[in-house]
Formats: sequence, C-alpha cells, structure tokens
Amino acid sequence: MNDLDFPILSTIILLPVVAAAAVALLPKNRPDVIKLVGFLAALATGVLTVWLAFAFDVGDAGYQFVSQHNWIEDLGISWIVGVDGISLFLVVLTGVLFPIALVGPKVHRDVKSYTAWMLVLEAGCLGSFLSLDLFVFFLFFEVTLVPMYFIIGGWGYDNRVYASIKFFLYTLFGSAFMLVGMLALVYLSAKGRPVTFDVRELAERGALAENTARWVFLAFTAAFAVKIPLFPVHTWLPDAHTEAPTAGSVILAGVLLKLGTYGILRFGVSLFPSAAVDMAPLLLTLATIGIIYGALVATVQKDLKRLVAYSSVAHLGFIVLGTFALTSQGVSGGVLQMVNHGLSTGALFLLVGMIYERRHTRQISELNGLQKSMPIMAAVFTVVMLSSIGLPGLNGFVGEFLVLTGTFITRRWWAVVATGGVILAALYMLWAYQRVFHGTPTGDNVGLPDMTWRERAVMAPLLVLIVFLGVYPQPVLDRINPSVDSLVSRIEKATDHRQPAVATRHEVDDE
Amino acid sequence: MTVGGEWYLTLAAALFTIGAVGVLVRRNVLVMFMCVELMLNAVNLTFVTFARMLDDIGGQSLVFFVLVVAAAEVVVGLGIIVAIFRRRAGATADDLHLLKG
Amino acid sequence: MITLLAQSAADLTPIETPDVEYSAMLPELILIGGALLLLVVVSVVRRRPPWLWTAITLATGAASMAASLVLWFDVRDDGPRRVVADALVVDGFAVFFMVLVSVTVILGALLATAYLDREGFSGPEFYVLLLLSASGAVVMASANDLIVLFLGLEILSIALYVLAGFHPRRMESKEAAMKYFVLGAFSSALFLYGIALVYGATGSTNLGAIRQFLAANVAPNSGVLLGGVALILVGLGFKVAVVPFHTWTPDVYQGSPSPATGFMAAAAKAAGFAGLLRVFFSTFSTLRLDWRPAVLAIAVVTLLVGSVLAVVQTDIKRMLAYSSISHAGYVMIGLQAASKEGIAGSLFYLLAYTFMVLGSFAVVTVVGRKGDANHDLSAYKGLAARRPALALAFTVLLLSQAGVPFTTGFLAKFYVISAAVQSRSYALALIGMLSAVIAAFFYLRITVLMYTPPPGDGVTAAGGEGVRRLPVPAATGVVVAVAAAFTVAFGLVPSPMIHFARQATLLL
Amino acid sequence: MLDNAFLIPLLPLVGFLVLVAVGRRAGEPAAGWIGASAVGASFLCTLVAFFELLGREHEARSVGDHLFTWIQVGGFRVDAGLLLDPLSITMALFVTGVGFLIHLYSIGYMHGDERFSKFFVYLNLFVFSMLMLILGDSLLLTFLGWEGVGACSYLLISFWFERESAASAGKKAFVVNRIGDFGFMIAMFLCFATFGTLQYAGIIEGAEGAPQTTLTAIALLLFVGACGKSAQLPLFVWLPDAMEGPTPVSALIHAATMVTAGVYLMARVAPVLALTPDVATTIAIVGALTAFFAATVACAQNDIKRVLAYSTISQLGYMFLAIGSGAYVAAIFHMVTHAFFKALLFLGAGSVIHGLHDEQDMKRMGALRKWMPVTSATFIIGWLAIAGVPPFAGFWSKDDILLNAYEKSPILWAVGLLTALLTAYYMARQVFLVFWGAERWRDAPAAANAELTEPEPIAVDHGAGSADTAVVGHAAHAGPDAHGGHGREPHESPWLMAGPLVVLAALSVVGGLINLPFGSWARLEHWLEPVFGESLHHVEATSGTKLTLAAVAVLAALAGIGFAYATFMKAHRLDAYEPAILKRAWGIDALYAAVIVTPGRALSSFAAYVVDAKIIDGVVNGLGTVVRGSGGVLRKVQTGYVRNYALGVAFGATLLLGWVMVRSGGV
Repeated sequence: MNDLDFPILSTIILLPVVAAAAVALLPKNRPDVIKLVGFLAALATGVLTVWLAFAFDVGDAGYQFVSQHNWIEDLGISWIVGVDGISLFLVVLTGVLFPIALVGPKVHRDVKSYTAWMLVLEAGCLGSFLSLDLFVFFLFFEVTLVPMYFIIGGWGYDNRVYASIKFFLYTLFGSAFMLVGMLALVYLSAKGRPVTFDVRELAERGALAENTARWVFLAFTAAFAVKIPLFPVHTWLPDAHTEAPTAGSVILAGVLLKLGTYGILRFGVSLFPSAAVDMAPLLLTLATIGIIYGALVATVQKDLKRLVAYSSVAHLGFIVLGTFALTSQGVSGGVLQMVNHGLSTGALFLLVGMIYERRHTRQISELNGLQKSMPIMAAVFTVVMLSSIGLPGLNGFVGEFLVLTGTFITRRWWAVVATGGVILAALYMLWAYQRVFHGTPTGDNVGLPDMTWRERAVMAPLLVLIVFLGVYPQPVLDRINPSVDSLVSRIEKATDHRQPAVATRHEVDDE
Repeated sequence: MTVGGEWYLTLAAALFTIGAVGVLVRRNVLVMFMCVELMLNAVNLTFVTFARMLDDIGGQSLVFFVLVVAAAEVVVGLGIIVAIFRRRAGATADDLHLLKG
Repeated sequence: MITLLAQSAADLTPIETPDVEYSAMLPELILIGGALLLLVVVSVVRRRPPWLWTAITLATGAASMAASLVLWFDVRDDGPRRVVADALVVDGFAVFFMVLVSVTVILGALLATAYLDREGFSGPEFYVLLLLSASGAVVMASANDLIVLFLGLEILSIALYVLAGFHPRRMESKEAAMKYFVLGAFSSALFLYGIALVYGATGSTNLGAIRQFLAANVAPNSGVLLGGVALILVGLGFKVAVVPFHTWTPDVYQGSPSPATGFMAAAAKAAGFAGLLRVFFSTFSTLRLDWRPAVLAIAVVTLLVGSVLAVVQTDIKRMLAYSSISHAGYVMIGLQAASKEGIAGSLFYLLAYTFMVLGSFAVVTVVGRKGDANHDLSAYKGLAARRPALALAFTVLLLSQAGVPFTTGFLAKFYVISAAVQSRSYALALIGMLSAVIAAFFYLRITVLMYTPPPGDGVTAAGGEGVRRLPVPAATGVVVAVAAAFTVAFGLVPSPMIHFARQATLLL
Repeated sequence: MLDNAFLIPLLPLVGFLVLVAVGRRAGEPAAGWIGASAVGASFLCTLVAFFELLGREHEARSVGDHLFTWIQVGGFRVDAGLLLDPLSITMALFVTGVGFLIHLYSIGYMHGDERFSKFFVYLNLFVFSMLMLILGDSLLLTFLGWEGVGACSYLLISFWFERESAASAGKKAFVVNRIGDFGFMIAMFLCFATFGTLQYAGIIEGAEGAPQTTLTAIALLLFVGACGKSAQLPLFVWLPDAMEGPTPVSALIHAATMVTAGVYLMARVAPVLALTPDVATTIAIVGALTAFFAATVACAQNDIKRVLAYSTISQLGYMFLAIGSGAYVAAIFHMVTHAFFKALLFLGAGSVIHGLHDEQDMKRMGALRKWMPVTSATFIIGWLAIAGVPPFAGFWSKDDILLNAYEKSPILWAVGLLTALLTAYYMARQVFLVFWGAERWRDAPAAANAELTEPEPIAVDHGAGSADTAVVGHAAHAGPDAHGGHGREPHESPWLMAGPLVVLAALSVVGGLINLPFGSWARLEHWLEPVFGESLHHVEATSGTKLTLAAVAVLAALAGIGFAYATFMKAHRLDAYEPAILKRAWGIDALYAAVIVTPGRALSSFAAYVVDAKIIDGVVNGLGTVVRGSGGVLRKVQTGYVRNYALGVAFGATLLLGWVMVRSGGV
C-alpha cells in the first residue's frame, strides 16, 4: 500500500483549477503569457501524474495514495481520491495529452477563455478518474461537459452550435439515468447502515436484489454507453469531433471517451458483478456491432475528421469487448487499449489539425499527394496510422490482441467477428491515406510547408509512447494486472462466471 | 319548519359555482370581479352554516376576515381596472391579450 | 339600579385577550413597520433624495433578517413557539422562510432602485408594496391557522397585483396586473372555500387542531374534507404556479416590471410553498395516501409542461417564467416524497432557486434597457463581448438552473431527486432528470447566444443596435454578483445550507 | 554467437534507425552503403551461427534465446525470444545473403531517385522484420515479423506513390494480406485457448493430445494466413500488382523472401500438419492448382515483370504442393533455389528495364543479347534453372517436389508436370522475346515508353495511373539523364548491378548441390532432419521410378522450350496463344471487384448515409422535433384570454375534486 501524507492526488486535481483561475485573472491582451501559464500548469500536472506512475506500488491491487475528507456529511458524501492499476494510466494519459493539446494546435481567438476552459476540463477529467466517491465521480463526470461544450461551441467550426448542444444534451440524457440508478443503489444498499457513496464500501455491501441490480446496472450503462459511445448511441460523436477545434477533438477522443469505458468498468462491472455477467452478451454484441459498423461507416466518410471519429467508435468497441469478456486478458487489454487509443487517435487528430491549418479543408476529395511536399508529416502519419490499424510492434496491437484473445477464450464467436474489424481498419485507414498523401499533388496541395519544429516537438512524445508501448508494454501491464485480476476474481466470487484455466495458468512462474 | 344546514351548504355551493362559472364566461372585467365577490360571499355563507352546525363561534368570526379581505381586493381591483380604462375605453377582458403563448 | 348594573357587571366575564409575544413576530412587524415608515417619511420629510427609500427598505430588510436570525437561534435552543393564541407558530421552518424573504427583500430593493431611476420614477410606493407583500409572505410562512394563511396570502398577493401593474407606460404591465388580479382573486376564492370545507369537516381552522382531529379520527376521508384539501391545493398551487394552475405565470412574469417579476418569482413561490409544505406535510400528513398521487401527477405535468413550453419561447422573461414553473415541479417532487428528506430537499431547492431567479432577473432588468421592453432572446447575442463579467455571471446562473455540478442548482435537484428515490418513486425521479435535459436546452441556447460574437465578429467592433453600450448600475451588479457567488460558493461547500434546510425541517 | 544471436535481426534494425536518423543527410550513395553493410554484417553473423550450429550434436541443434518478456497477462505470456534451429538458420542465411546482394544491386538501380535514402530505410526495416518472422520462437513473434514485412512491402510497393497504380497496389497488398492475417490471428487465439501458449515448442508438444477438430481448425487457419502471404489461390491477386514497386523490391520481397514466409510457417508447424492429413491434402491441392493456374496466366503476359510475378506464384504453388505432400525438405530446398534463380531473373529484368529506360513491355524489346551481354547471360542461366533443365538448381528441387507429389497422388504429379511444361514455355517465351528477335525497341514511341497495357489493379480502390502520372513517377526515380548520355540505345548496367547477377547466376547453377538426391549428398535433408523428425515424408520410390520421373520432367521442360522456340524464333508470331482471358488472369480480379468490392461499398454507403444519418440520427433529432412540436401545440392553449386561464384553473380544480371524490368513495 502506498501511503503518502501529502495529498498528491488532490493536488493533481486542483492544480489545473488554480491555474485556470490564475489565467482568468491575467490580462486578455497578453496571449503569450496566458499560453505559457496554461502550458506550464498542464505540464506540471503531467509531471506529477508521470511521477505517480513511477511511485505506484507495482503488484498492489488496492487503491493507492488514497486521501479522504468529509464533504457533505448530511448526505454521506465525502471527497475520496485514490488510484489503482485501472485508473493509473488513464490519469497519466490525461496528464500527458493536455500539455500537448494546449501547445499543439493554434488558437485563433480569445486565448484566455480557451486556456481557462481547457484547464478546467483537465481538472474534470482527472477528478473523474481519481475520485472513489460515486457522487464526486458523477460531479466530475458531468462537469466535464461544460468546458467541452464551450470549447466546441466557442472555437469549433461551422456547425459548432448544433454539435455542442447535441453533445451536451446527449450526454446529459445518459447521465439522467445514472443519477437515478446511483441513488437507488446508495439507498437500497444502505439497509439501515449509514448512507455512503464510497465506492469501496458500496462494492463491499453490494446487497441489491438480483433484478434491482440489473436495472441499476443498466441505468449506469446508459450513461456510459452514451459517453463511450456504444452503438447505437454514438451519433453525437462524429458531429462533436468534426466541429470541435483540434485540441477539443484530441481531448474528446483521447480522454473524455475513456470516462465511459473507465466508468463502465469501475462502476458498472465492479459494483454489479452478477448483473455484468448477465448483461455481458448484450454489451458484447453492441460492442461487436460497433466495431464492424464503425469501420464500415468510416470507409465511406468524406471528411477526414469524421473518418477518425468513426474509427474511434470501432476502437472503443474493442475496449468494451475486452471489458465484458471478464477475463484478465480481456480487461487488461481493454484498459491498455484505452491508453493506446488515446495516444494514437489523439495523434491522428493533431495531424488532421495540422493538415487543416495548411489547407483549410478536411474534405478528403480536396486533398492529394501531400506526401510529395510533406514527407515528414507523411512519415509521422504513417506510423500513427499503422498503430491505429494495430500493427504489431506499435501500441495498438498489444491492447487489441489481448482484448481479442481474452474474448476468444470465453466468447469465441464475438471475438471472431470482431477480428474481422481488424481487416476493415486497414481498409479505411490505408484508403484514406492513399487519397490524401499519395498521388501527384494538384492545385493548392502543391508545395505545402512540411511540419514545423514546433509540430514535430508536439508529435515526438506521442510517437515515442506509441513505439514504446508496442515494444515493451510490460511495465504498464505489470501495474494494471493486479487490480484487474482482483476485479476478475471478485466477479468470480460473486457469480458463477469462471474464466478458463488457460487465462490464469502458470500465474506464478514468471519472475 | 326548520331548514337543515345541508340546504344552506348546498345553496352556498350553488352560489359559489354560479360565481365561478360567471368568472369563466363573462367578458366584462367588472362583472367577472363581481362574480368573484359572489364566490367569496358563498364561502362566507358556508362558514356561517358550519359554525352554526358545529355551534362554534370561531367560524362566524372568520366571516369578518373574509369581508375585510374582500374589501381590500375591491379597492385594488378597481384601482387596476381604472388604470386600464385610462388607457383604453371599454371594459372587456378579451381586449387585453398582448401577452400570450 | 346601580346594584343591578353592578350585578350585571359582576357576572360579565372579562374578555381576556391573547397575550402577544411581539418578540416572536419581529420580522413581520419590522417589515410592516418599514412600510409604514416609508409612508410617514414621504408625507412629512421635505426634500427626499431618491436613495432614501432604498436605504430605508434595505435597513428594514437587514433588520428583519437580523431578527429572523435571532429567532433562528432561540428556536433552535428553546424549541418552536406558538404565539397569538396559536394563530402563528415560530419554528425553524417559519424562520427559514423569514430569512429567505428578508433576502428577497434586500435583493429586490437593490434591483428596484436602479430600475426605478432608469425608468424615472421617484417615490417610495414600489418599496412600500415590496415590504408589505414580504410581510404577507412571512405571515404565510409562520401561519398556524388556515385563515391566517389566507390573510398572509392576500396581503402578499394584493401588493403583488399592484407591483405587477406598476409600470404606467407599458400596457403589458397593466394587462399583467389585471390578469394576475382576476385569476388571483378567483383562485383565492377557491382556496377560501377549501378552508371552509376543511373547517366544516374538522371543526377548526387551526392547523394543530386539525392535525389532532385527523390523528384522532382515523381516515375520516369524507368528501367534504378531501374536497377542502383539494381546493387548498388549488389555491396554493396557483400561488406557486404548478400546472394546471400556472396559466397566469408567463403573462404576468412577462408583463410585470422586471424587478417586480424577480421579487414575485422568489417571494410568492417561497411563501406559497411554505404554506403548501406546512399544510400538506404536517397538517394533512395522515391523508398523504390521498394527496400524494395528486401531487405526483401535478409534479409530472409541471416538470414536463414547464420545460417543453420554455423551449419554444423567444422572450426571455416568458422563458424564465416557464422555467420557474418547472422549478416548481422539482419542489413538488420534494413534497411528493412526503419525508423529512423531501421537505429538506424542497427547502434547499427554494433557497437555491431564490438566488438563481433573482440573479437572472437582475440580468434581465439590465438587458431590458430603458422602457423595460428589450427582452427578446436576440438581445443577448454577443453579450459576452460587451459585458464579459455580466455574461459569465448569467452563464453561471443559467447553468446552475440547468443543474450543472458544483452549483447549488445541481445539489438542489440532486437533493429532491434523492428524496424521491428514497421514497421509491423512481419514475418521478427519472422524469425529473429527463425534463432537466429538456430544460438544459434552452439555458444552453442563451449561453450560446451570449457567446456568439455579434454580427461582424465585434469583439470590440460596434455594429447594429445590439452593440449599444449597456449600462450596468452598481446596485444591480451587486445583486448579480451576490447571486452568482452564492450559487457557486454553496455549490462547492453546500454543507451549511443543507444543514440550514434540514434544521428547518427537524424543528417542524 | 548463438548466445547473442539477437545480433542477426538487431543489425538491420540498427541500420534502419541510423538511416532514419541520418539517411537524408548521408544521401546517395552513402545511405545505400550503410543499409547494405548492415545486412551484410547480419549475414556474417548468421554464417557464424550456422557453423556453430553445424558443429553441434545432431539433436542439440535447436537453441532458444530469450531476450525479454514482451506481453504477460495472467496465463497469457509471450516472450521476445529467438529460436535458432536448422530451419530458421537456413532461412536466415538466404534472406540475409540474397538481401545483401539485392541491397548492393539497389545502390545502382535506385541511382538518381529523389528518395534514395528512404528506399534503404524501408529495405533494412524489411530485413529486420523478415528475420523476426524467421527467428521468432512463438507464433506471435512470427506474426510481428509477418505484419512487419507486410507493412514494408506496402511502403515499398507504393514507393513511387505519385503513381496512382503504385499507391493502389500497395494498399491492395496490405489489405489482401490482412484477410490472410485474419486466419492467422484466429489460429493464434485457438492455440492459446487450447495449449495456453503461443510458443512453437509448447504448441508442438501439446499437439499430440489435442482434439483433432481443433488441430484441423488451427492448421487450416494458419494456411489461410499462408495463402495471403504467399499469394496462393484465392488470395494471390495482390502479387502481380505488387510489381508496381521498384524491381529490387520485387526481387527481394516478392520473389525471394517475404512471399516464402507462408511456406516457412507451414514448415514450422509441420508436426501439426502431420497430425491433420486432411489439411495437408488441402494444401497440396491448393498448391498444385495455384501452380498450374499461375503458369497459364504467365504465358500471356507482356510485362516482363508480371511474367515473373505469376511465375513466382506458380513456384510458390510448387512449394505448397511439397508441404502438402509432407516433403518439407523439398519445399525448403525449392524455396532456396527459387530464391536464387528468381532473384536473379528479377534483377536481370530490372537490369533490362533499366537499360531500356524503363521499358517493361517485352513486345517492345528484343535482341538485347548483343547490347547487354552480362545481363543476358545470367538471365539465360536463371531461365534454364527455373525451366528445370539439369544440372541447374531448379531441376533438382523441382524434381524432388514432383517425386514426393507423385507419392502423394499421381494426379497432383500430373498437374505439377504440366505446370513444369508451361513454366519452361513461358520462360523461354520471355527469353526469346527479350534477348533474341528483332530490335523492336527502336520503333517504340518515345513518349509512351513507360506505360503498360496491363489491366489496372482492381482492389477496393479506384486508382488508375494515367500515362502522365506514370511518367512523373519514373522521372522521379530515374531522371532522363540518370544513366549518362546513351540516347535510346540499350546499355549494360553498371557493375554494381551486374555483380550480384553473376553471383546469383553462379548460385543458380550449383544451388542443387545442397540436396542432391543421391544418398549421402542429401545434405539439406539430413540437416533439417531434427526439425521435422518423423513428420517428414520419406520417399520410398525405387531409383528406377525416380529416374523415369526425372526423365519425364526433363522432357516436359524441353518440350516447353521447344514449343516456345518454334513459336517465337521460327515463326515470329508475337501474340500467339495469348487469349485475353489469360491476360486478365481468368478475370479473377474483376470477379472480386464485382462480388466483394462493389457490394461492400454499397453496404458501407448504406450504413453511413441511411442507417446512421437517416435512421439513428433521425431518431435523435426526432426527439428534439417532438419536444419543439409539442411545445408549439401547448402554447396554443396559452391564448392570452384571461377567461381561458381561469378555465385552466377551474379545470385543474375539477380534476382534483374528481380524484378526491373517487378516493372518498363518493363516486
């Protein structure tokens, strides 16, 4: 157990908030200063999160760095933050992506509010990943909508108003169910004991009737399914992604969607094991449909960002698939895949943004032969694309393969169908690449400037991580596995679900 | 011959209903206003009757409160109506529908 | 002869008048006193600077606030008190509303002052009416007798009728007054009839007595009694503007002078709910099987109608009117739960709502400009560019009304919903949340408007009348600031207010 | 050396990294030399390892080399580990060896290309991946290399991306391979589910006890993967288009090394195949059919490289025929010899193309014998080798395969024989067209020199390289004056290119020595013994049968050659026996386009523009519309007439009263 008397996690959450406040106080006419402050704050947060990953006690399945304060005693709500293998790397991912998103793309108006909103958003995301109090999680989960809403609506493209409102209402609609379900869970499981929103406590109590549990689980799922987004409640995503400014898309794809997958794992599966087992077929099916469907739809997209958005639908499908395989491999793979998707899709959006900066269009039909004038950009794009396709040796593969293996050993046919999605991924990605980068440039596509040093510096860390996680993911997995294993074994205790022998055999004989 | 309280109550109810219907159907503000008065007095009658049936003095005293209130309403109501008349002749409530939806 | 007289005088029992604990009625007295003071001053003082009335009103409000707080602690220490022969009760519940009303008075006065000299009215009438109706509200809150409740309601309403029609030059204002008056009178007649029936069925109008009667005679649900209950529900429901007794609200809110609307929206709703909660939760508690379904139905339609109709509005005041209707629906959820938690929820909701609505109407007053007619949504286009602070505050208030976390608005919703869930009314809870989603749409729409740059992307550029400079008087600014600050501060640290609300119910 | 065998793949990787870092600055030809030396060094390491292995005991010739744990979750564990045994070393030897030669050749061939250094970046990465594929000790590691070479081949095929056709070809190659990989991945899942490991050792030892159906499934799925990579029916379509890549690429990747990966994989899991005879038979049949089919197509191609491409498919068919017949050694044997002579042929073809300024149409060549002696000499050697004329290498290996096929089933043997005849024919046709006959290149119009009259590659793409883009592409890789001032005269290639030709020619001549079918001379067989063990099929045929079969094969070869001679040398009938259907490879591409691509497109569009946009999103926006609509209706009630408002209140009151009446039982 990793106990620090210094409340590191609370600091990680509050640092961006404070920074946002500071930015709000800075004079509007000094964008450079504002940018710098914002970046440094995000960077500091990022450093802290990375430090967290190193200080994290490997092999400890429980929550670490936990700190707890009463907040609203009357309602049994308290501020509890802690991190375990499942949330650790999502926190790190958030910490890494935000500085990049802050410096990466250019901001064309009102840098001040933009930076402030971004920092608030970061705090929201970190809070959601770190809080162990259901209520507080819900607060953060909801509050992330606001900054994202303003970022899309304020700095987005032509159809931003529609997109932002759709995004906001859609998610709100989902969480409506979750709130009710959450309260039902809390009060029903109290049974005379003091009401609490403490996830750990609730997991212990877990005293809901079979059927009730199922309903509550579905209520939770409704919220997360929208956020993930799971087929068929995904339609907000393409609009939001397409209209959002680059940084918005990066964060949306990289971090916000993970709130859904993380939530469904931490609050769906682990709070309602039996319900999760019962509902698994449903969710697996939706995930599989999402994988194939997302890929199919992506192939015929005309807008580069929309294409990436739909590819996200497919990728997130893999994560859900792994989660509900309910095997160590599946779940760990899912968690890893959350990080991978964050990196590769984030990088893709950055690149698309760079192309847009140069050509002011995202229409695939208007782009061609970019590789001629931008070899380096093309090279970077290729690497990211291959990682997103799931090429072995790059990060995408490890997670995807674990997910599929883990699924195959329990849910053979879902895995087989999902594997078909791997083929399609290559199809739409390469085809898009061919149309955009290959061929002989014509019209405005001739003689575009290649990546600037700033842009290269922005992409570098992502590329490094993409390769590293592909070649040597073990350090990450070592931190994820214990928590996942304990989760899976908790499920096995609570239900008649058993993962096959191969999934756990020679558990001991490594090192 | 004695008339049971029920009759008074029924009468009161009838009056009240008449008043209410009046408010609903009449267009003239003043008349609507009178109908309200009628309703209030029907209530008074009810109070008195109940007071009598329960022989409880309290009920009868309540009537005075009601009367006072009614009086106050008259004052304000007429004030408002006058203020409106100052702007436009005729007193039908239906002329006033700038605000709707 | 003399002896005879003496005789008769002797067997004449002396009339004993109830002893009045004035200390317990201080807030009412202060408010009324303030009103009278204003009238006196206006008639005797020669040269009266316009700020004088504001000053007096504020002082009054502050005084009543202070008195209420004192009472709060008395009550907390020595328990609730019944005064004036049980006509009034001073318990935490009552005091809670006293505080609330005092706040309303203060903020309302601040709103009014800027408004009045913008529209060029001098004279204390507005304030007098304000204070009087406030006193009515307080009476309603502490009424322990249906008739006293009725009196309070009338005091409140009659003053409000006049406030509604206060603007002499706007026909809408007159129309609003007329509608409000006619309908108010109509509904109070129904209310009164309800009282009469209850009196007939239980033999008393005193809440305590009624409660005892109902407790003693198990389920005496005669038609008369229940009819009375129903009509009382109608009367109070009209005041708090729940569907289908809401019809007056949009017109009156839109027509009345904006500060009056703000005050009305805050005080009248508070007072109405004070009566509603007290009568139904405590007095008619044994009849809850009868009234809960009704309240449930009302809550549902109120929530839905309120938010759905707000979506299609183009006039901000009208839209806020409908949104206030759906807010009433949430408070009803708390009542429907018929539990202490539920009441606490409702109280907290009213608390949060008071600040949100006053703040919002403060903004509306500012944007309304001279003539108080500039209320079309388009008037908010690009507000952020011209008045960033104002826009931000308004955004906070709107988001809070939409129920965004870390605002009182969210906690309020959360509180009532949790109460509903606790009492197993999941469907209602869900409907509540879903109508919040609908409601979110129109709050968002305004924020979008405020943050869309005005035509020609005029962050500074001036073009069209939309960009005329918009004066924000200090007083109004204060109101907005206070409201926003409250909304956020207690959104972050809600415990004190939640405590406050719970205490208020525990002492009931 | 065996202990640090990781150097073998590491060196090309280092070369790759170095080139990524400094390649552009190093420029030409330094970049080329860096790449070549990296591969050369790795070749030397392999040699050392080979001899150390040779020095060991017969049984001790399998060395594992665990580097680090790659992925480990619960029971799922994959180590980054190398497996050195006779099989992998053999592969590694000729991969690095041939690879080295081709690197050298490329320095000359890619001379003047604007992306010279990048070419070697890809090439080194390819060699690294290929070595990982070969040396990996588990299916997943092999898969890593498998996908790696796939990606490299994608990058190299579309190296001249300015040309739409090249870009499309690259993508087509990758996607079609992915279809095969689908099988590969499922096979891996199945292996893990069954054996709990992906290590070859584990699988092979587990295979004994495993249920038959599972094994069959695994074997078949792996074969699907192999079909993709080794361009067997029905997944061969990508290879001919892959000729869009620079010729050295075709030689290295699409002839010598990558495409044989499928064969290698099958050989690796030989023990599993041995347990699943049905699968073995299937493989044999598919192999034979592919061999024959491709040979027929090769007879009708005009593009010098496409002929070789189809011939490669056909030869790979032979190898699978061998695998299916249990003759793994024969397969490997043919793989090696094929690597020699096919690389030789491709490089020769490249030299010709280069000499003729990017002319690829054989109908516009001829009589080059005089102009490029070295090329023609070596090319002719390669021709004889592939045609199966003794004593050249091809004869021995092909004969070995046919022999085993005969024992599997005479029918397969017959098909093989027929293929041999066709092979001899189309190769002879090529040689005669290119090196003999009239100097047709003289009257070739200058402008359209590069463009071919091939059917456009039809995959899920629309790419159709138009003449001008093609010219751009070629100009890009070899500017008009790139070869100095020879006008339109053909010219011999520089020694840097000719050198490798000579070496390969030599190997094609003597290659057969490694496994002569006479007792103690069967070195390769003996050397690979420990890998295949009893799963290897041993020829029982009497030497009499052997000789007859060999004789028949030789006759077939000579017949083919003679036929070609008659057609092209005697009666110069350039377009004899070339039905259009053969030119279009039996129209299989078109078939796929019609059956898969078009419907797929339609389906996607339907999903995107109907299901997603209309139905799903329609519902979402519909909700909004409903709310607004109902609001619009409701606001009608708010008439503005005070009476109606009062009516509302009364209405509500009545409802409530009604309710309480019901409650109180009044009604």
